[in-house]
This record gives sequence, structure tokens and C-alpha cells, in this order.
Amino acid sequence: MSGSTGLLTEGQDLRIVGFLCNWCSYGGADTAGVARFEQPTDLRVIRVPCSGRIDPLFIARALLSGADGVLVSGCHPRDCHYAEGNFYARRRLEMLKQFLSVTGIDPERFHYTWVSASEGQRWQDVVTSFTERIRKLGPAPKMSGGTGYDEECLKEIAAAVSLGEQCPCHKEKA
Amino acid sequence: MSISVGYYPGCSGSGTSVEYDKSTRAVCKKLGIELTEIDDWSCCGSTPAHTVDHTLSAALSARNLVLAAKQGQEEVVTPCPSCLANLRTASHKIEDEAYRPKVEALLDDSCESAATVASTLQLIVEKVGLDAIKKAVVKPLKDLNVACYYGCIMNRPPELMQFDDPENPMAMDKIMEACGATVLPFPLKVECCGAAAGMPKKEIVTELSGRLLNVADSLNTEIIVTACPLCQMNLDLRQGQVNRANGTGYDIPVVYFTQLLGLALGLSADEVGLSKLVVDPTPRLRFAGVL
Amino acid sequence: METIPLNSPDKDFIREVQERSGQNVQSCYQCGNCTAGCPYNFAYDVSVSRIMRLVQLGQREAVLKSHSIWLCATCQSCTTRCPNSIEVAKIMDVLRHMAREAGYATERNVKAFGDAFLESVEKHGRVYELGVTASYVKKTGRFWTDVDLAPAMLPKNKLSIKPHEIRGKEHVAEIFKRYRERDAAKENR
Amino acid sequence: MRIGVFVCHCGSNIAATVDCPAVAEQAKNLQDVVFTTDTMYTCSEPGQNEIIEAIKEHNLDGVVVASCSPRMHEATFRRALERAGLNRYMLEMANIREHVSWIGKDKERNTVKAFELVSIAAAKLRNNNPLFANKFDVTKRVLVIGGGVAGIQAALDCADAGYQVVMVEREQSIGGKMAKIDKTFPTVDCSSCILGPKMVDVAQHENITLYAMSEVEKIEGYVGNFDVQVRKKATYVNWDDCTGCGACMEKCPSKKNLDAFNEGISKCTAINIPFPQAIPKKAAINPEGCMMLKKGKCGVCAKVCPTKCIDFEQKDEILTEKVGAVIAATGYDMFDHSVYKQYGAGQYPDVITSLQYERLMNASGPTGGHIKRPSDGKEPKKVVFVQCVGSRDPAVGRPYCSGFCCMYTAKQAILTKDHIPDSDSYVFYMDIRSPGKGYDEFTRRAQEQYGVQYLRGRVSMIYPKGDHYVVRGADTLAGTQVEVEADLVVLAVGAESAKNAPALAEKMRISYDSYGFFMEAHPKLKPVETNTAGVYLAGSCVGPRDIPTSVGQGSAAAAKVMTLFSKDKLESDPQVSSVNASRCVGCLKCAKTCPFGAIKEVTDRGGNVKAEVIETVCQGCGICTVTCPQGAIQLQHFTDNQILAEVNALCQAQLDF
Amino acid sequence: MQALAELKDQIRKALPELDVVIGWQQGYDALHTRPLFIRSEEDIDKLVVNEFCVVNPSSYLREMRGGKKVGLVLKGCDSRSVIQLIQEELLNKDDLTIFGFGCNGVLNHAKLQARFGDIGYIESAESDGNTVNLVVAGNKETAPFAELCAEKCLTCSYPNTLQCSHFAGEESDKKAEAAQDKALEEFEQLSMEERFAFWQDQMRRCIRCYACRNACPMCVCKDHCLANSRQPKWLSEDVDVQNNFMFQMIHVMHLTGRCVECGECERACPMDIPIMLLRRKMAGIVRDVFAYNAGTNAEDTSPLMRFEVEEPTIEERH
Repeated sequence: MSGSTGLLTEGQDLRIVGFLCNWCSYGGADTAGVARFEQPTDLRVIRVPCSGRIDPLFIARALLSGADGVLVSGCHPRDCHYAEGNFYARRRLEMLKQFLSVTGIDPERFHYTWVSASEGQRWQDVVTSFTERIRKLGPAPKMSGGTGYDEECLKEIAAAVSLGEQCPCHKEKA
Repeated sequence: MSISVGYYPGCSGSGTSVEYDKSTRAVCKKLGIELTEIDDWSCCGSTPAHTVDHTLSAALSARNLVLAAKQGQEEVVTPCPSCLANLRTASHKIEDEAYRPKVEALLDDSCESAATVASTLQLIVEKVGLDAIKKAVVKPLKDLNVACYYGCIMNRPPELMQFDDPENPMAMDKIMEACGATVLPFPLKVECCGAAAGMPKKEIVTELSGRLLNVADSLNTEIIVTACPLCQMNLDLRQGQVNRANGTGYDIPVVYFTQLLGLALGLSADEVGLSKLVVDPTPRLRFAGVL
Repeated sequence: METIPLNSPDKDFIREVQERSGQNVQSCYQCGNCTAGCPYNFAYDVSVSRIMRLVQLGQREAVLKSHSIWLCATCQSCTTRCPNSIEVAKIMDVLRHMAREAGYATERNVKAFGDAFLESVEKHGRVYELGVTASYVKKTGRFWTDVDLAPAMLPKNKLSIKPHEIRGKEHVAEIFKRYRERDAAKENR
Repeated sequence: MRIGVFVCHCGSNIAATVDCPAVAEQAKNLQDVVFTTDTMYTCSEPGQNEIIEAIKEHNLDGVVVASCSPRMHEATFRRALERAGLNRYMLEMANIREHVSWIGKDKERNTVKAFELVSIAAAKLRNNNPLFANKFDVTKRVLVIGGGVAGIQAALDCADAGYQVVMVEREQSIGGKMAKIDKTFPTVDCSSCILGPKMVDVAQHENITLYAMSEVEKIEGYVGNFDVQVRKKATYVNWDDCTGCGACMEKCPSKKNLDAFNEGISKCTAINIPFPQAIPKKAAINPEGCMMLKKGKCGVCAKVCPTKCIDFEQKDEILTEKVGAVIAATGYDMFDHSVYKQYGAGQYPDVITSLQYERLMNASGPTGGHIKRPSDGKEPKKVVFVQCVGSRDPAVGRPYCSGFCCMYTAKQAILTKDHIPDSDSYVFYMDIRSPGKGYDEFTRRAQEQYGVQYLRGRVSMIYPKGDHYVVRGADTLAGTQVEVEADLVVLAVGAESAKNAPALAEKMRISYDSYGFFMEAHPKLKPVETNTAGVYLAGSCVGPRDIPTSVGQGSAAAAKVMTLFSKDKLESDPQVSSVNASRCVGCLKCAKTCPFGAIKEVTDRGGNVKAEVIETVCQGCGICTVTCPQGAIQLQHFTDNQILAEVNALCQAQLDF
Repeated sequence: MQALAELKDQIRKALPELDVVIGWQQGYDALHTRPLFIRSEEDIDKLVVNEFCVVNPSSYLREMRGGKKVGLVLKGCDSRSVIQLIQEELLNKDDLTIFGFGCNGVLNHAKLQARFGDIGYIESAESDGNTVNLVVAGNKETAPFAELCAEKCLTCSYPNTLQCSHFAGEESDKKAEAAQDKALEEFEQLSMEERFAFWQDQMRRCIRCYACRNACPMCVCKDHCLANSRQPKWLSEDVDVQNNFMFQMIHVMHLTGRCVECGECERACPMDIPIMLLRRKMAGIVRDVFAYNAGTNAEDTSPLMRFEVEEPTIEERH
């Protein structure tokens, strides 16, 4: 693209992935749009039917694939369109949220919350504050290494293989 | 029971409301509350300070809260609602980390540790409790029709004061009931008396205090019970001015709740400073058998 | 009556009131509840709901030159009952500060009383009631202020003849000093 | 795959802040995309035709539309795809309006974001599969919850159309608030004269089963096939035999019970028929007042009852009904003004609510239609009406306008003058809201013909002074404070959601707003639908409504039900879960977390346990998909692969425009 | 050893009703055992119970589902995985006979090697739970148990077999040496960046041999593991940091509320990647938030399979 809409490298948007349930939070984001509540542009939304559909592993996948932040939002507890989806989601997401720190991925990069279809204002607040939080944290550290092993690594592997039958891969099966 | 708190008497306590200070100390002693006066306390700034500048007002008040903390007091009580409002506001401001430096700049001292503040009324109602008061009453105020008048800032704004109902406070009503008095449903409990306008704008006080006396009178109030030095002064000392301005002839004694409470607890008229009042309550108290 | 020119509202004024009071004046929908409950309304030249309206319209002069802002006693009726939870009394306070800074004091006596009071605090650390009265009389020339109270007052022995001096009065005086220096610095900026 | 991308300008709604042609141009580089274009209004007829033509011309088998929210136009574009012969599920939308152009002004950033949303959509589309709906039967019976005027209208319309109706009413009689009202605005015709016949129709209609004193306990199932449990509360009177003769009421010695129908301004007997026109006209015992139920002594009613229908042993009963649709018409409650301490907090006897005043004016009310002060029975000469009590007041958590108070206040002021010609009425208002047919003329009439004094301002406080009440308010038009000494003060209390509305919403699996009012599927275009198929709304359960609107909504909801019932078979949404039996290890964790019981255990030919989805019961939430560790159960249209494709597209998207 | 004799006796009595009993027998040297499948009386005498009975016999169960009556000789920790699987209805309680005993902990080869050099020199090692007596190249040596035992034994609160049909010998009164896993505690002293870098290194070393998964008694998906699936396809075939890490994430999340912390994954890892840091972290969170210990009660329900409307232990997320 040319002209003013050229490369956006300088001050480029961060990569923030949003997972929103269709009934409440996606609706809330729509409500915010209809009301023209201005928001930072970094967030891209993936629509799912229910927060109960959001596998914590999607979030892990996003964070491991270079997302700078992941925002999840569903219906307020008790208001789930499917009655119980957000209750399960709350437990699953909380586990991931607390777990992330041990992997060295800053748990602050992941936030989950509840926004109803009528809460356009609240959606604006949620997006704005989360984006600000991520901007403060800066871009996520990128996965290094890509594929393959360095030489030292290969040596180690060779040593492991040479251990022969001690390798549990070769564990005796009944 | 033993309760120990810091005490901030306020400037009027050694002047126009000396009897409030005296009766407060006497009642607290009787109820097992140990009041420790903040050493070398200074004026909270009162209304004039906050009408000039909020930070100045906060600094003048905060000096006392910091002083109290340094003297080992976590909580301070004051009988005067105006002092209370200023000290409370200051307390809020120095809790706000963004605002605190502004106050500290004027005070030239850290406000990191400061005492909290409540009214003696709140202390008596919440910490001593009505049951304990009921038990301690030796001279019930039977046959005494009183109207409790709280004044405008004892409970307001509610977000700041966090005590009792802002429209229909009941703390004094309940204390008076516990003392055996008949408490009239005074509807203007929180209407303003004219406050500090007495000197610069007397006609405001004569109008507003006039309204209060009018309604109290229509309820056949025998004694008005207050908790505020300014209210008491406007209704009592200036009752003559009110009468002259409005062509009325009210003769309603206006006492501090601590004075009546003290009498009910068995203190003498002298111990609660009854003689300092302008409209003499003794005839009615005698008639009711309290004296 | 004058026509309020709406083309040039003093937006700085609106912003300043909002910033200094922390209140959103635009959330006032003019229900009049503040005026309805204001005990001082009878003495006002501009009712408090109109003050709010004039602030919304950016009418600096009309507001700061009103008598009402000096007569408000901060009784909190307006704040307590405002359906939009606007701290109206705080706005009145702020308007008074601004009027003072702009050199307006439409109620000289009220200002004089406040000044006398604070001078006393600055001097003694606590208020010296008799001193305040004397100073006020001197400022205003209203010699007869409250003399009618003397017969009732004097026998009660309430007003001490001497001020209460506190040890920390220097500290209190310094608070005032730093306050004035701060304001002067602000002016210069 | 051959994908076409259509970028909509939406006039200037999108194009003003997104470079739509650039997005379309860039989209050409996306994998499998063979055609892109940008159009002015993609949803318009020419816009849709352009899609159809492109599908045919370029042999597309998937379409991405970048436009508004899919919640807005997904159905529209799906139909367009079908017209072109494509499966409707081969559509993906990128929401570049609500989520892009309307919330940011930076055109450059917006354009990048819009393109990324298109690339996410395309990535997902590459994993889409055609899905086909199944058909299932409809139970052509409807449950109407609430017997106010909206529910009555809905029930009668459905019943007249030939469908069976089950009506559940919480109170002893149907009629709702309208039955309590004296006259209606702006026609000032008698409320019970126009409502009464409709109530009788409900009772007599052969297609309507009425359960009064009953509440919905539980709703299970799905559109076309709901299983409803109704709790019939104990009335201690066998209603099959009760003739409503009222002999029991005459003899009942417990006469000091709160008369709920009369809003507490009078007392009633423990066994009671709330009002003469009650439907059903049956007696019921209030267990809190009955001596027999409380102390085991009395039983007078049982002795005098000519049909021997008193049964002190009666218990609540649970009934089950099968229906195909539900209409909620549960109405509203009056705001509890006791939070206004400055108005006496309900402690002043002559400061009453507007609905209490209706009962005072009503000829069948406790005073026989004579306006008398509750305190001393005197006729008031000065009546003050205070509007917006619990309306437009954020400080008490009610920032909304209740809508009808201005009108009923005007009506009450007019009727006051009719009842007491030498009286004066004062109305404190903030704004007069009267946008209905003949409404504004009516409020003008109150002022011009009846001399009602309107004062623009709120009331700050009300306090008793002698025999009167001082009402201190403002008249902002005069610019100052005003005071009236009133004999009677009527608070025009606002409407709030019915108590327990949230609990009922949860039973129906619909949403409600922060005030407890039910949420419609779309505030403009789907005002009586909900997001749960087969559940419809009517009247004030959605928000304060006046009578004509409530009646209109009752009919509208009925029409929606009739549309639903016009088909013998319904199509199930194919966006449901599906088990890949070869991956399933039969742990059935999915069945344990399914909120709908939509997964059953089956055994395959090899004797292995497997999970299987009951498609008509599955609601498509996807909880099971996350539960399954093998990924064997996948929610169609939102499979792991589809969502992973979106995540991957987003996280690995190339930003080099 | 009293327990062993009793065990053998119990097995002998029960064997006629069972298709097989799984336990341990001596391995190729003093420091190794290998699985023993008892199908007849004569197999019973091969049974051993000692400090090197490390492998969880129940991990062989999944190879033989289908109504067989199986007996299992289980340590306390091993029994937890069985109980968890019973709870998940993946094992039928009625098909299982569990032979339990009191365990004083098992020893760790890596630690032995680190202390005494090549473990080939170690001729015997016996432990009473406090001290280990060894014979190394003919010399008698002693060492504190805590320095040589498996990490999991340091924090073990379940030394006795849970919910077993038969229990042999005395109950062990061995207490956990520490409530918290020291390694995890130390690891969590690191900064976020340091932790990230640490896992980068570890994941670069991972060869995705899936030994960790294969050794895991809770990995019941058998051939249907997400790691090898195309529908859905969570991982690419690339053995890179991203995919390796993702695999560990999958494993952790699938073990949330299920992991019994037996440590087999880490022991099985040929690259010595400290996977247990991840396991223990998640198990700790589950304990903190839901007060749930996997595999201790077959009647309970795992926390992610249920919910409360009000979750007092989960901070409300605004």
C-alpha cells in the first residue's frame, strides 16, 4: 500500500487476541461500536458461541505464537446464554491465568472478564485498560530457536540414545 | 469496659461551648472511655479554611491527625461536627496517594501515619452501645419531651461521614430514649441553623434558626438536644435575636446531648455545665424531676 | 434582562471548575433539587441550580460575582440530595476560591469574617474568639456587631480574655506561609 | 478452495475511516482467495446480487464479507449464498464496522486491522464445511407467564388462532396492575370496564388453561419442545369446588391482614377474594393471617362454606406441561420509595404512592371512590403530586425514565378536580414526557382546563407541620425555591423490574439488564424476541410500558408464536456438536459437563462405549469440545481447527502492507 | 520383610479370582526392578518390594482393558492414579483388586549417580525412610534418605496405599519433609524473563519423543492424543520450541485436577527436562483454589468437571 497508509512498523499495533462469546460480550463490543465509543485498535476479536467454548489452550497457542496479549470475555456469571458455560470457563481460565507465571509468560498478558451485551461503555473501558496494560508491558518476548537443535543439543541427544535400554522410550511393555 | 481514644476538643470547647467539652469529658469518664487530649493540638481551620483553599484546610487539620499518631493514638474523637468534617476530609485527602504530597508540602511533614477520626456521638453509640447506657442510667429523663437536632454536617455528606442516616439520623434519638426521655419526631433534624453566618449575616441565622424553633415549638418541645457548638450557639445564645427579628417569644432551652446524658447517668448540674446555657433549662428539668 | 451570548462560552472556566472540584457539571440535568433544599436560598441572589446552569454555560463573571457563593454555608443539603450525586457544595466552595483569586468578594462581611478567623488561627494556632470579633469589627467597621448578645454572654464567662497560645503556633503559621508561597508561585507560572 | 472477499463501504460508515479498496486489494494475496471487490452497500439488493454473480462467475465455494457485525447481517448474507447455490455455512464475516470503523479514527491503523480481520475470516473459512439442518416436531402449545394485560392479550390471540395456551399467574387473580387502576389516560375511561371482559374471556376460552397462584418452577428443553414445571401454591381452598360466594370472607374473624390488592391502604380477611371481578373468582387463605393454619384453632370458614371446599392440609403441587413456545409477560413492580428518607420513608400516612391513590379513587376501592386521607379520613383540599420518585434518579440506582408517570399524574390531577371540585392540585415535574396519541393534549388539558399547577423542579423534602405536610421544592422556571402546605402528597413512583425477574430469566435462559428487565433480541428490530429461540416477551417485563404498548406487544408476541407454529416441523441449527467416534475413548466427560443433557452413551458394533450428540437438544455452546481431551467431540462451525486457524492467522499475519 | 511375606500371602489367596496381578520383580541389578505379571502361583515368589520399585504398575493397565480381573500391588502414590481413573470411570473398581502396603519412599538413580559416581559400583542399597545404607564397591556407606530419594517422596503425604482391598504390614508413618516443592520455590524466585529463557532452553532440547506422555498413568487417550491428531490439528510436525512448549501446555491442561504428581513423566524424560515444575505448579493451584488433591477420593469430582455459582476462592475479574 502506498501513501499515508504505508507500513505501520513504527508505533505499530500490538497483537492482542480477543475471544468473545457471541451473546454477551461480542454484543457488548457491537454496542460500544454503535455508540461510537472510541477504542485502541490493537485488539482483534475471534467470535465463539460461548466462553465455555474457549479452550485455555487456544490462549496458550496464541501466547506461544507471538500474541502480546489475550483478552477473553463472556457473559456475567449467571447470565450465560447456555446457563453454565461461563461457570466452567471461569474455572478453566483461572487455572491458566495462575499457571502462566511458571512458564515465564507474564500472566498480566492474559485477562478474562465479563461484559454483557448492554455494557458498551464497560467494553470500552475493558479494551482501553487492557490495551494500555499490554502497551506498558511492551511486545511479548518472542520464541527463539525456531526449529532444530544446536550442536550441543545434538550431542546430548546422542548421549541419551546411547544409554540404550535405560531410555524409557524402550520401556518394556506387557 | 475500657475504651481509650485520642481527644480533639476543638477551639470552641474552650470558649463558647465550654460546657460541651466539660460534659463530654464527664460523660466519657462515667462510661469508661478514656479520652487523651492531643497534646498541643491546633485549630482545624473550620469553615473559613475550606472556603479559602482545600489543601490549606487539609493541612491545618492533618497537623492534628499526624500529631495524634505520633502520640500513639490510632483514633481520635471530637465532639464538634465542624471539626469532624474538616478532620475527616483531611483524612481522606491524605489517604489519597495522589493528593497527599500537596498536603505534606504545606505541612512540611509526612502524613504517612495519621490517626482516624470519629465523633464522640458515634463513639458513644457504637462502642459503648445503647444497652450499656440503659444499664448505666440512674436518673431517667422521664416526662421530658425532647427534640434532637443534629445539624447539617454531622451525617453529611454520607460518603464522607459514613455514620447514621443522612436524612433521618437516629443516634441522639436513641441515646435520649435510652435515657428515658420522650423523643419527638422532629422533622428538621438536618436542616441548617445558619452556621457561621451569625456574625457577618445575622438575618440568615435569625431566619433559619427561627424556622427550627418554630417547628420545635409546634411539637411542644421542652428541650432541644444538639451535638454541635455552632447549632447550640445559634439556637440558644441567638434565640433572643431570633425572637426580636421575627417577633416571636420562644423560650426553649437548647442543651448538648452530653449534658442530658450526663444528668441521666447521675452527674450533677455543675459537672455538665448547665449554668453556661443562656436559656435556662433548670426549671423544666426540675419539673421533670431530673434535677 | 441580558442575553447570554452562547457563542463564546468560557470553556476554560468550565474545565477549571470541573478539575478543581472533581465534579462533572454536565451531569446536572437541572431538576432544581439543590435549590429546593437550600436553606440559604432566601438570601441568595442567584439560586444554586442557576449557578450550576451558569457554570454549564461557561458564564464566569455572572457566577463569580454572585453573592450566593459567599452565602453558602456548606450545609451539604444539595450534595446529599443531588440525584446525580454531584457534590454541589464542593463546587460552591471551588467557586468561592476562584472568586477570591479573581479579587471578587461580593459579600465583604463574609470574607472579612473568614479572614479574621484565619488570621487568629495563624497567630495563635487556635481560634481566639474575642480576637476574631475584634478583628472583624475592625475590618468591617460594623461596631455594633452582636453587642446585643453581650448581656446574655458576659455573665456566662465563656469568652476568655486572653488567647490560647499553643507551643506549635509557629508550625501553624508556617503552614499559612507555605500556602501563600505556593499560591504566589502558581501566579507566577 | 476458491474464496471471494467482499469489502463493504457501508456508505461512509466504514469507508470514512477504512481504506476499503486497499483492504480488497490486499486480500487478493490471501491463500485460496481468487476474487475480491469493494462495494458501497453489500447488504443492499445490488450488493447481494454482486455476491451471487461473483459466486457463479468465479466458481466460488466460500465467501468472506467484511462489513458490519454478523449479529446484524449474517442471516442476510447466508441467504444470498443459498440463492447462489452455496451452503449457507460457507460464509464468514469480518466485522469492520462495529469493531473497526466506528471505534477508531486512525485510518491507517483501521485499514491494517480491517485487513487482518479479513485474513482471520478467510483462514477460518478454509476450514469450514457445508452443514445441513435436521427437522423435528413442534408442540403447538404456548406457555404465557403473567396474566396482566399484555399476557391476557397474548393468550387470547394465540387461543383464538386455535392454539392451546397455558397461562401461569403468580397472584390470586389475573388482571395485573391494570385491574387496580381506576381510569386510563388519555381517554379517562374506566379501566376495569375495558379489561374486565378480556379477563372473562380468558376464564371462558376453551383453549386456555389458567393456573393462578402459580409460578414457573423449571423450564427445560428447546424451541418447539419445552418441558415446564409449574408450582401451584397452596390456597387451602379446593378451587374445583369453590363458587366464589364469599360466605367465608364474611365470617372470617381474622380481619386485619394486609390487603395487597388495595396496596396496603386497607385491611382484609385471612380468607379472601381480592376484588369482585377477580378471575378466577376463588377464595384463598393467607397462611400468615389464618388462625387455623397458625394456631390450629378457628376453622370458621370451613364450617360456613356451602361447598365444603376448605382444605387446611393442602400442599403446593407441581404440574408439568409440554409446550412449544413461551411468552414472558411478567410486568413490573412499583418502586419502593422508602429509600427517600427526605420524603418520610413511607412513615407519613398521607404521603402515598400513585397506585395507592388509584385505589382511593376507584369506586371498587376501600373508600368506595371517595378520596379520603388515610390518616383521618378527611377530604384533602390541597394535593401535591411529586413526579420522578424512583425515576431518572441515578442516586437511587434508577437512572431511567419510567415513561408513564407523567401521564398518570396528569390523569390523577384531573380526576382529583373531578372528585373534589374545590381542591387545588400541584404537580412537581422535571420534564413532561407525553409522546403518545392524544397524550400531550391531555397534559395541557390538566393545566388549561383543570387549573392544575405544574411546577418544574424536584421536591427536596416533605415534612409534617401540624395537620399539613410542608412540601419544599424548586420551581426552576421561576428560578427559586417554592413551598406548598399539602393535605395529601402523592408520589408518582416509577417502575422497576418485577421481583424475581432475574431468577425467571435464568430459568428461561434469557438475559436481563442491570435493572432486572429482560433483554430483547434487538431493541429495534426484534422487540418481542429473545436470544433463546421460542421464548418471547411482552409488556413491562422488558422495561416500563403503558397499556397500549403492552397490549400491542402481547399481540406481537402472539404473532411470533403463530409464525413458529405455522410450520409442522422445525429445522434444527446444524451448529451443534458432533462426535468423531473413531477418536472417542468413551470417557463421557462431555456428557457430564453438558448443561442440556444433549449427549448420550452408545455402544458401537465392537462393544466400545462412545458418546453421541442428540442434535435437537444440543444448543451449540461448545463446553463439551473443551472438556474432551482427545478433541473427539467438535462443535460444528466452531471446531478446534477453525478457531486454531483464526489464532494462527492472527498471530502469524504478515503486516507488510 | 514382614510386608512382603504378607503381600505374597494375600496375593496367593486372591489369585484364583484374578487374571493377573501386576507388581515388581528384581531387575538386572540391585538398583533396578522390572514389572512382574503374576499369572500363576510360581510367579508370586518373584515379587519384590523395595526402594527401587519406582515404576507405577497401573501404567500397564491401559494395555489390558476389557473386563479382565486385575490385581495391582501399589505404593501410596501409585494408588492415587488408580483412584483418579476410577473416579473418571475409566477403570472399573469391581475389576480391580489393590494390594497395598506402607512405603518409605523410593531412591533416585540420578542422585545416587551424582553422589557415588557410576551406579554400577553400588551393590546394594536399603533404606528405612531416614537413612540409606549402601554397599559401594565393597565399602559400607550411609547417607540421609532425603538426599537420595525421588523428589516426589520429599513432599509425599500419602505413603500408604489408599482405598486398597488388602493392606500388608505396618502402615508407614513417614511425613512429608516439606509442604512445598523446593525446586519450584527456587524456580519461582526467578524473574519472568529468566523463567521464559529457561523454558526456551529446555524446550529447545526437547525431542518430542513423548516419553513423558507414555509414562504418565493419567494419559488415557491412547492412540488419540491431540499431539498426533490431524482433526483437530493442534501441533505441527515441526519439532521446534513453539510446538514443544505447546505440547507441554496441552499435557498440563489435560492434567489439571487429575495429575497425581507421581513424577513418572520427568523420570522418563531422556533429556532430563524438569517437567515436574509445571506439574507441581498446576497441582498446587488446584489445591489452593479448589482444595482438591487428585486421586485421593474416588467418589469426588475433579474441579474442572464441576463449578460453583459463587466461587469464593476465585477473584472476581473485572
